[in-house]
Amino acid sequence: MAQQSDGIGGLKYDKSKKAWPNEFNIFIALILIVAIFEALGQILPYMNGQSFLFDTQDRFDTIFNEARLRIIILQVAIIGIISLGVTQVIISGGIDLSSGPLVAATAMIVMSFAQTELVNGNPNPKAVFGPWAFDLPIIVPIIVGLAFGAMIGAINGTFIAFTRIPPFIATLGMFLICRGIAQWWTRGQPVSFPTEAYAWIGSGMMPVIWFILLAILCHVLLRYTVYGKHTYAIGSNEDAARMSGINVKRHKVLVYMIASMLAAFAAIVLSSKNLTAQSGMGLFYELFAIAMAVIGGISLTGGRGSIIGTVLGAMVFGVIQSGFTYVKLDAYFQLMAMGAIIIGAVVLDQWRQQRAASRS
Amino acid sequence: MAQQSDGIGGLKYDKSKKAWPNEFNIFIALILIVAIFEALGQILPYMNGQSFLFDTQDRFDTIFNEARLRIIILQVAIIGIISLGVTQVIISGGIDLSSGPLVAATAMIVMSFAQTELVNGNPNPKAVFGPWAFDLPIIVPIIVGLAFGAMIGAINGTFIAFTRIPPFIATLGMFLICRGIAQWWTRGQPVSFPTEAYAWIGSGMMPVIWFILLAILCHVLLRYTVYGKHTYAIGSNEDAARMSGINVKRHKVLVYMIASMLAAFAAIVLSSKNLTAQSGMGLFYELFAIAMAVIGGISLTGGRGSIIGTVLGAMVFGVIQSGFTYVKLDAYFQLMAMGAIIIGAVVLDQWRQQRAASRS
Amino acid sequence: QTIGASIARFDDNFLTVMRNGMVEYADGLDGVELQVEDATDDVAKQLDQINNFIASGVDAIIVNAVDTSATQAMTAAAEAAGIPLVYVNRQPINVDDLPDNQAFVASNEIESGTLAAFEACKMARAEGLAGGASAYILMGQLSNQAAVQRTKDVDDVIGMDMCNFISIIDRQTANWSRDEAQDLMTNWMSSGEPFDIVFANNDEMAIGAIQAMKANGMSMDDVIVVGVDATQDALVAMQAGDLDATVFQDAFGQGEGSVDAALALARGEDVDQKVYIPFQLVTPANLDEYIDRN
Amino acid sequence: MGDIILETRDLTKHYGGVHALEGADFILRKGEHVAIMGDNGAGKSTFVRQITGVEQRTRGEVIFDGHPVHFDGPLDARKAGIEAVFQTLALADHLDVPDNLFLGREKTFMNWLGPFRFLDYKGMRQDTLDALQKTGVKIPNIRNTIQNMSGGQRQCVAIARTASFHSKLTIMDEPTAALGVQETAQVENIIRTLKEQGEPLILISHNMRQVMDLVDRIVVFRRGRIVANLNRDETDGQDVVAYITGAKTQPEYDVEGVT
Amino acid sequence: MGDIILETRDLTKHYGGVHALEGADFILRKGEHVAIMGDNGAGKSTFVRQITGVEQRTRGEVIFDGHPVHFDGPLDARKAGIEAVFQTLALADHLDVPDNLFLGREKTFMNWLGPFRFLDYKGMRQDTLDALQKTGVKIPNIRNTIQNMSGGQRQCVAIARTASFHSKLTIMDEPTAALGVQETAQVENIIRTLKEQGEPLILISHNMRQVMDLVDRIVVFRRGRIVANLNRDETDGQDVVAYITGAKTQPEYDVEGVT
Ligand SMILES: Nc1ncnc2c1ncn2[C@@H]1O[C@H](COP(=O)(O)OP(=O)(O)OP(=O)(O)O)[C@@H](O)[C@H]1O
Ligand SMILES: Nc1ncnc2c1ncn2[C@@H]1O[C@H](COP(=O)(O)OP(=O)(O)OP(=O)(O)O)[C@@H](O)[C@H]1O
Ligand SMILES: [Mg+2]
Ligand SMILES: [Mg+2]
Repeated sequence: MAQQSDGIGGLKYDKSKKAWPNEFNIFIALILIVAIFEALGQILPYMNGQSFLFDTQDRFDTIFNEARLRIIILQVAIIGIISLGVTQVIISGGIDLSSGPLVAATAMIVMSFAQTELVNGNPNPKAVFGPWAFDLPIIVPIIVGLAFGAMIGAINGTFIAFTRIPPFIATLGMFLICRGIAQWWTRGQPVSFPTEAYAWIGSGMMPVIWFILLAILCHVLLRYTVYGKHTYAIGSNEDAARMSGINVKRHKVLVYMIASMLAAFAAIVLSSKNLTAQSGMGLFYELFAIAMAVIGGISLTGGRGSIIGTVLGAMVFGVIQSGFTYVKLDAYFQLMAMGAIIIGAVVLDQWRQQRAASRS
Repeated sequence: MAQQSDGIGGLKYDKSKKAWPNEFNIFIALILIVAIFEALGQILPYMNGQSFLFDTQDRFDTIFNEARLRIIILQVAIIGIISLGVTQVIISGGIDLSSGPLVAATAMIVMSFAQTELVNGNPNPKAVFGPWAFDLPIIVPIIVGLAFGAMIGAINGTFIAFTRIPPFIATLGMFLICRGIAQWWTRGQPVSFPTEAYAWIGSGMMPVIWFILLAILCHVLLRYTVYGKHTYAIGSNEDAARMSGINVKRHKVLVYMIASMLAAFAAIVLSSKNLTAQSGMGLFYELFAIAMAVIGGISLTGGRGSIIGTVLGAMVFGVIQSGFTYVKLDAYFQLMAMGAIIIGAVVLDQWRQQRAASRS
Repeated sequence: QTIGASIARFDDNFLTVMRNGMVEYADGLDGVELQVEDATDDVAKQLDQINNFIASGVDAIIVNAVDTSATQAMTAAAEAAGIPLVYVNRQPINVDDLPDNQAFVASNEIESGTLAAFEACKMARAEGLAGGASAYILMGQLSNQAAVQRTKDVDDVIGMDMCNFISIIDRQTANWSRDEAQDLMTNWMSSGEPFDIVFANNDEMAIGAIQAMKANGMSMDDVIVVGVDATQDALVAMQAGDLDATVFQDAFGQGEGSVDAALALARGEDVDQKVYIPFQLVTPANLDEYIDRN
Repeated sequence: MGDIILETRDLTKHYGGVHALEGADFILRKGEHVAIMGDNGAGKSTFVRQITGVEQRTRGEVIFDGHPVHFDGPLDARKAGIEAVFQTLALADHLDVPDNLFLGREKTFMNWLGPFRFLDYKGMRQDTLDALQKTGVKIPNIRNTIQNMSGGQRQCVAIARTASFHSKLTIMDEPTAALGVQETAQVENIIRTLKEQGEPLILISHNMRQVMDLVDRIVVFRRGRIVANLNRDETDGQDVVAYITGAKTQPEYDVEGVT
Repeated sequence: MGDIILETRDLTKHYGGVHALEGADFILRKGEHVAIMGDNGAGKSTFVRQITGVEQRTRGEVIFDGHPVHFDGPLDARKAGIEAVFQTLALADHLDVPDNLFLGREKTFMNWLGPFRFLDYKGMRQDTLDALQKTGVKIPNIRNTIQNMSGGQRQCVAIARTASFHSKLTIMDEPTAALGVQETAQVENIIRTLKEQGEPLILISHNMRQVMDLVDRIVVFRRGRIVANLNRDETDGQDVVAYITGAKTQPEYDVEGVT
C-alpha cells in the first residue's frame, strides 16, 4: 500500500512509528510463560532436569517432546472452537454464556444419532432411539447438531436483537435451558458407543485440524468480508451502525447463530473425542472461551479484538495446563496459579498497550 | 419538591406524564409469576386445589401459608446479600465473577475459627487448628471473614483500577484463586461443628434479617451519599468522572472491597446456616447474584440500577424456586422453565420501558 | 516412580477421603511420587490430564472416572502410550475388555443406593407403616452417574413387593449440597403434606434435610432419613439420633489399593484385574465400628 | 403537489412530560434549500429524528416524495433516499475513516457470497481520499480509528459520508459546528454544489451568516413549535433573531399558549 | 515572572506516528484572555489535554503559577486551580443536571462520614438553577438525565459547571460550538465577567467575530505548531485567516519544514 496516500491535506505522518499489533503482546506473554516452565524444569530439584518442550529422554524423532506439543494444542482445541464464535459475539458488543451447556445438549442429541448397533459383538446397551437410528451415515448427526446449534443461536439472537434484553440475560437463560435439555434428553444417562465414522471426527489430532481450519475461516470472515466489518461496527457503536443503514437486528441474529453453530460443532468433536456424551459436559466452557478471547486482547465492550488474538489466548491456556502437570504443581495451587497467570497475562498486555499509546 | 423549579428558561413540562420507576415493571412481573403459580394450583388436577401463598389447611394464624412466605425469602437471602455488592460493582461499570468461590474460601477459613470443642460429648473430629482455636468468641471468625473479604476485594479493585485490566478478567482470575484457596485450606475436607454462638448467625430467619438490614444500608449508600453518586458517575462515563475530578481509582477499590465484604458476610451466614463449610460451596452464586441484579433492572454497561430492583430480582428467584417445588415440576424442566422465566421477566421489563419511553 | 492420578472432583467429600488415602499411602512409600489432578467433573478435562501425564512420561496412571462410560477413550490413550492404568472407585464401562496392563479397584455403585433404600423400607415396616408411607427423594446432580444410579436404586427397591407400600410424593435435585437440600426440604414442608421417609443420594443432602426439619420443629423420631457415604458429619448426626442409615465404602482402602495396583503394574507384575470392594450398611447398631474410618 | 419532496403535518413528539415537538406543519419543495433555526432545545434535532425514523413520532404525518411514510429506522429512510448528518455524528469509534464512510454500503466483490461478500479495501480507500478532499479537512492518517480524530475531523467524515452519495433529500444537523474557518468554507461549497444539482436540503444551523448565504427559506422553531417561515430575501438577521428569541411570532403560527 | 500564570516550553505530543503537537512555547499572563485558533486537527485540543493532564505529554515543560507541574490527571489540575470545558464535554450520561454540575465536589452534610457523607440534593438543585440561568439555556426539566438533553443544553451544563467555581485559570475548548444565538451571547457575557474579575482564560474557538470581541491576544496553531502570536488590537480577521491557512507565518515561528 502506498505510504503517502493514507494522509490527506498534506499532514506529515511518521510511518516508522506505527504501533505494533496488539496480538504481539500476547505472543510475547506466551513465549514468556513457556520460558518460565522451561526454566523451572532446570531449577526445581525434583524435576531432574526434565525439559518442558524438548525431548530429553529420546522418546521422539525430533528434538521436541512431541507428545507435549500435541497435547498443548489438543486440550484447548475444542474450547478454542467455541472461543472463535464467542470472539465474534463479543466483538459485536454481546456476550454468550450459553455455549457450555449448549455443548452438553448438542453432544447428547448428536450422540443419539450416531449410535453403532453392536459393541464388541453385543447389542448396544446405550441406544437412545430404536434400531432405525443405528449406524446412520455420519452426515446425519452432524446436520442434526449444526441445526440444533443454529436454532439455539437464532433464539438467542432474536431475543437480543428484537426485544433488546441484555445478551448476558438472554444467554444466561439459554444456559439454564440447554442444561435442562441435556439432562432431560436421556434423564441424565450418558450416551456412548458411536459409529466408527463418527469416532473419526475427534480422533487423534483431528480436533486441532478443525480448530485451525475454522480459525482461518473466521479470521477471513472477520477481516475481509462485509459480515466482519458490520460486526465490528455494531460493537463499536450500535446506534451509529443503525444510523449508517446496517440492518443491526438481522446481523446480530447471524452472529449468534454462527457462534452457536461453532459451539455445536465443538460438541460434535468433543463427544467424538471422548466417545461419550454426558449431560454434565462443558462445565465452565463458556467462561474459559470468554477468557481465551479476553486474554487474546478482545474488549468486552465490543468493537475490538481478533481471531489471531483468540488463538494465541487459547495457546496460553494450553501451555499453562500442560506446564502445571509438567512441574507437578499441586492441584490446589494449579487453580491459584492459573488465576494469577490469567491476570498477569492481561496486565502485561494492558501495560504494553499503554506504553505503546504514550510512546514518543 | 416544588414542581415549577425543575425547569429553566420558562419551558413547559407536563408533570403528569412522569415516567414511573423501572422497579415497578419488575414488581409487576413478580406479581404475575405468583399469580401464575396460584392459578396452576387450581388448574393442575394433581394439586388438589392447594394454594401457593394462602393457607388452605388452616395451619397458620393468618390467611397466608407463612411457611411458604418464609422460605421464599430465606432461600434467596444469602445470594441476595452477595447481589447487593454485585449491584454496586455493576453500577460502577464493572463485574464481579469471584463472589461464588470467595464464599467458599471465606466459609472454610471462618469455620476454622469457629470450632466448638465437644461434639455430642466427644472431641471435635474436624478441628483445623489446635486447641487454641476452640470456642473462640464469635467476633473472631466474623472479623477474620470480613478482613479476608476486604483483602480479596482490595486486590480485585487494585488490579482493575490501577492496571486497567477488564474486571471480567481480574475477577475471573480471582475466581480460580479463591476456589484454589478453598480447596487448599483443608485439602478439600469439609469443616463442620461450629460453636453455638456462631450457629446463631444463620439460624432460623436470621439470614433474612441480615439481608433486609444490609439492603437498607446499601440503598441509603447508593442513593443518598457521595459514595453512591460517584459509583453511578463512574459507571455512566468513566472519563467524564475522571475529568470531573473524581478519584476514580480509589473509588473503584472501595466498591470492590464493599462487594467482597458483603460476599464474605454471606459466607458467614451460609456456613452458620448449614453448620458446615465445604470447598464446593457457592457454585454458580456469582452468576445468580448477577442475574438477580439484572432482573432487577440493572444495566450491565453501568450507570443504572438500584438496590430496590435487586431485592425484587432476588424475590423473583425465590418465588420461582418455591413455585417449582409447589407444582412438583420435573427437575429437568425446572432448569428450562427457570431459563425461560428469567428471559421472560427481562423481556417484560424491556417492553414496558420502551413503551414508557415512546408514550405520548 | 511417578504415578499420575486424576480424580473426578476435589470438592466431593467422599472422594476427598479416598484421595487423602492415596496421598498418605504414597508418601509413606520410598521413591514413589504421586501427582493428583482435579478433573472438576469434566470428562474431556480428564482425558486431557491423562494425555498430559503421558507427555510427562509417568510410570502409571490412576483414574477416578468422571463418567464411567467415557473410559474407552482413556483406556485407548494409555494403551497406545504403553502406560499402565488403574481405575479406582467407579467401575469402567469397558471393565470386561481391559488390556493386560490395566485394572480396576472399585465398588459396584448399584449396591449403595439399594442398601440404604432397603434399610429404610425395613425400618418403616418395623415402625408399622406397612399400610402406606410417603417419601421424598433428594437427588444429586442430575448429570452425575451416581445420582442417576442411586435414584434408580430407590425406585427398584420400592418396586419390590415387600416395599411397595412406599409412595414417592416428589423427587428433586439438590445438587449434592447441604444448603440446597435445606431449602428444598423447607419448600416441601411448606406445602403441609405429611411424609415418613427421606431418601437422599448422599449424606450431605440428608443432613440438610434433617436441619430443615429440625428448624421446622419436627421430631426426628417420626421420619426415617437415609443417606450414602458415611461421612464424619453423617455419623455424628447418627450418634445424635437424627440420621437412620447410611452406607459405608472404604474410601481410604480404595485409595491405598489403587496405588498398590498401579505400582505393581508399573513393575510389570501380575495383579488382579478386578478388585471389588463391597459397600457396608451403617445403622446406629454398628455405628461404633465406622466412626473413625472415613 | 408534484413539486413537494417532503411535507409534515401536525408532526409531534413528546418525551414523557417533555413536549419537544408540537404540531409541526412543514413543506419542502424539490430543489429548495431550507434552514431551520432556533434556540437550544427548540426541537430542531427532534424534528429531524422524527422524519428519518430514528425515533417513532407521537403523532402526525410525514409525506415523502408523494407518499405517506413511517420509517422504522434510518435504514428505511436512507433506502427511500434521505441522507442525514446527525448532530451526534453516528460514527463507529473503533473503525477507521474509509470504514466509516462506507458503513452500510461497502464496496465489495464476489457479491454472490451474500453477507459474506468480500470488501474492496483499495477502492474504498481511494474514494475516501476523494470525498474528504472536498471538505478541505486535514487528516494525517485515514487508517487511524475515528476515536483518535479531532472534533472537526470527525464532523468532516460524517459530512463526506452524506455528500458522497446521491439522494432525494439531504438533511444536515449543525454540520459546521466544530469546523474551522477553511473547512466551513469548503462545506458551504459542497452545499452550493447540491443546490446547483437541484438536490433539496434541510440545514440546521445557528450561524446566521451561513444561513443567509446559503438557503432560500428559513423556518424558525421555538419551544417545540414552528413560529416563522421566512423567505431569505424578505428578511434579515435581526428579524430572524426576533423570531428566535420570541420577540415576534408570525400571526399564522400564533397558537394560544405559545409565548 | 510573577505575572505569568501559565507557561509551556517545548510542549510536544506524538500519538504513534502522528505529531499532533510539536514544541509549543506558550505564555499566559495573569488576567489575560487568549484565544487559540487553527484548522481542524491543528492540535488545539491536544495542547489543552497536555496542560490539564488528561494525557501524558511526550516531552516539554508546563509551568503553572510559578511551579513546574506534571499533573497525573484532570483531578490534579483542578486541585491546582485549572477549570476546563473539554471539547468532549465530559458529562455523565445517566445522571441529571445537578449531579453533573456538582460531580466531584458535591454539597454534602455529615461530612465526618468520609466517602459516605450525605448529599445535599436541595442545595445543589437551587445552585444549579442559578448557574444555568447565567448561560441563558432553556431546559424543561433539570431532573432529566443528560443523555436526553439537546447538544446545546449539554454544552451549557458543561460551561455552567466551569463557571460556577472560582479558579486560577479557565480553559474553554469551543464552548459555543453547539449554542444558539441567545445562548452564545450569554456565554460571551460570562467570559466578559471573568475578564472583569481578572481571571485568566484560554479560549479555543473557530468563530472569528467572537474571538475579536472577547480576547486580548490570539495564538494560531497549524499542523501541531504555533505559527503566530498576535495582539488583538494589531490584527484583523483576514490577517488571522492568513496565518491559519498557511499563507503567512510569523518569522520567529518559522521552523524549517513547516509550510
Ligand atoms: N430522549 C429524550 N428524552 C427526553 N427529553 C428529550 C429527549 N431528547 C430531547 N429531549 C428534549 O427535547 C427538547 C428538544 O431537543 P432537541 O435535541 O430537538 O433540541 P435542538 O433544537 O436540536 O437543540 P440544539 O440546538 O441544542 O441541538 C430539549 O428540551 C431536550 O431536552
Ligand atoms: N489519541 C489520538 N491518537 C492518534 N491521533 C490523535 C489522537 N488524538 C488526536 N489525534 C490527532 O492529532 C491531531 C490534533 O488533534 P486535536 O484534537 O488536537 O485537533 P484540534 O486542533 O483540537 O482540532 P478541532 O478544531 O477539530 O477540534 C489530529 O490530526 C488528530 O487526528
Ligand atoms: Mg440539535
Ligand atoms: Mg479540538
